[in-house]
Amino acid sequence: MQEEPEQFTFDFLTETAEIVRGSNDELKIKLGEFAGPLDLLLYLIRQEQANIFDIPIAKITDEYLKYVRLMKRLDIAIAADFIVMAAQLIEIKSKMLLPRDPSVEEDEEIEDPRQELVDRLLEYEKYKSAAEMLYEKTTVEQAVFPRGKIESDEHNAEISATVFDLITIFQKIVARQKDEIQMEIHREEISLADMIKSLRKRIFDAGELSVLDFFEEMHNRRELVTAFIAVLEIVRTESVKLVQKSTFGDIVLRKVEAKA
Amino acid sequence: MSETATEIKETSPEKVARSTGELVALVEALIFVSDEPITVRTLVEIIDDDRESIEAAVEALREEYDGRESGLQIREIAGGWQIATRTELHETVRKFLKTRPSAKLSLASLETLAVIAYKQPVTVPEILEIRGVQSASAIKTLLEKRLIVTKGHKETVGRPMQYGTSKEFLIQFGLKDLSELPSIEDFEDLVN
Amino acid sequence: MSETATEIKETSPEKVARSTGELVALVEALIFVSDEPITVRTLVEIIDDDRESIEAAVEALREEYDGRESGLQIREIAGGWQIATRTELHETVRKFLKTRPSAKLSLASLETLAVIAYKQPVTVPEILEIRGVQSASAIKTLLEKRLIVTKGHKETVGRPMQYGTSKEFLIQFGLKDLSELPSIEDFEDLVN
Repeated sequence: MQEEPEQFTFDFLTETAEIVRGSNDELKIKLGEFAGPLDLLLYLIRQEQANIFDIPIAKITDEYLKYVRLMKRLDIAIAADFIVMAAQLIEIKSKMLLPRDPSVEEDEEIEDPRQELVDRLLEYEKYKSAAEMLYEKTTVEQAVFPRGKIESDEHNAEISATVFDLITIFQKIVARQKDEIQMEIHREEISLADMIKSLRKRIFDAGELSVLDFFEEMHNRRELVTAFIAVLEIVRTESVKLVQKSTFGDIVLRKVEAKA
Repeated sequence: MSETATEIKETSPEKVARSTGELVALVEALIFVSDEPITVRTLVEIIDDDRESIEAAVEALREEYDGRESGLQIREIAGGWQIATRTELHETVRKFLKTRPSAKLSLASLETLAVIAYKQPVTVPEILEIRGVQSASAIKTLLEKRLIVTKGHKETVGRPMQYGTSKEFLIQFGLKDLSELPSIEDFEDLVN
Repeated sequence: MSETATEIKETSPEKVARSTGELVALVEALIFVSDEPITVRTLVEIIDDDRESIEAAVEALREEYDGRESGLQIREIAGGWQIATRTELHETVRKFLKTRPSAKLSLASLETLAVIAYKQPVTVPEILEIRGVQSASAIKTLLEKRLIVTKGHKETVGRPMQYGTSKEFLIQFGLKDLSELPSIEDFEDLVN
């Protein structure tokens, strides 16, 4: 990289890109669509209608850098991986420009500086196609529906949420509370027994209660911990179950209807 | 199947000979009540008949569903059998359930999932190698959606966690098993 | 409404005439996906056809189910229609439902199991310390399900019993050995 020729260093901010078509937003969406630097490269190669085994590296590198610069201008967070690829392209480009070593025999195999990149692109493209295949499969699958709930599902439905889910939600709230600068209000410490009592009343009055809402009512971490334990305890001891409507969705405490 | 059934094979004395019709009815009822795809093995265990007869009953049931102008289908998925609505009816069904097609996975997540599906068990650095871009947030999404699971540590420097696809993956992508995925080499031909 | 249906009432122009077969299929799919018995009124609304045709389709469907030697039945209950298994098959269905995995653990059990898995060998007071609540019934459940085993007494005051995970635990969670359990650090990179 050190012998990198002067003309291949770019100022990302000053160079203008000519590829701007339509509104910025449109382009933003388009640029955001690239799943990574290899994806972008494949797109550029196809746009140039270039042969992947004989990539016009100077042209493609220029185009690539234009895109990256544009992404920067449009405030699109550029993954470090895009920059790494830019550096690699520049390196390949400079290697291609180096005069041939005269000591090397004419017929001797000289490794093409592009070879490694070509291999990676070909490998990547397979998985890109596989991703498209998966997309089609899941689209078809979304047109098929399983049966609705039947009575016997209920007997089995203990809890659909895992500890991981609950802990995730709990952690989220603790983190949020930590950020909030709160007036230190001295209030009577609420005991676990009282917390369970009020929680029970609310669930049984309303039929169900959002765990998230309940946690958010707490004024400090100590109360939050008490509230958390109260939830666990009430699920364990009372005819209350935890229901989660979707993975990582809100968890609801629900009164279990007595079966006749 | 009926050949073996008529044989001596009287190991369990309570076992009563069942007609094919009865077996088909039992198989249908069990596939229906099961809240996830039910395996032939479980069917054999519960109905307590020989595997061949059960398999024939499943097949007969499937043909029956295909034969009548039905709103439902019997299908093999994630290693088991399931009853589900027919694809053609999705518009009306969706209208009733008021669901929209669930949030599509991002391109990054789909690519990551493709790499995991084909390379499993695979580590984060290996995925990076193929995709050329960090995949942490995609992996997190896939874990949250339970499409992938951890598959233990790889015995290499740093003992990175390995990932593989889950049963949920098979269900959501309508696959019987992983072997139903086209080979990755098939995509190579497609590309060039 | 059936009287008015034959009137002009061509308000929705896209409404296509559906064959009886199509209607039956739609009715079947909707009854199937509904969580609760579905009323004819709802069927009419969703399928957007006249009540008479829908009623005829429901009747045709019921007859079809009765006619074939099926494991399922269409029945009217609480003012709506539902699909259910046939009464005669209840013995087998019940047998299946009973064996069905209560692999789904309660939250208390899962938490306790997680603590035991990561802290083993661990005593009841230590679990209490971590979880903040009594875990006696959870431990009982886990022992019954053979997910945990006793690991001898801890040489401390009161010599409390220690617990650890079992071989069954490894099997059920698809782990070769305990070293395959993911650690908190494994997910650290993903979260940030």
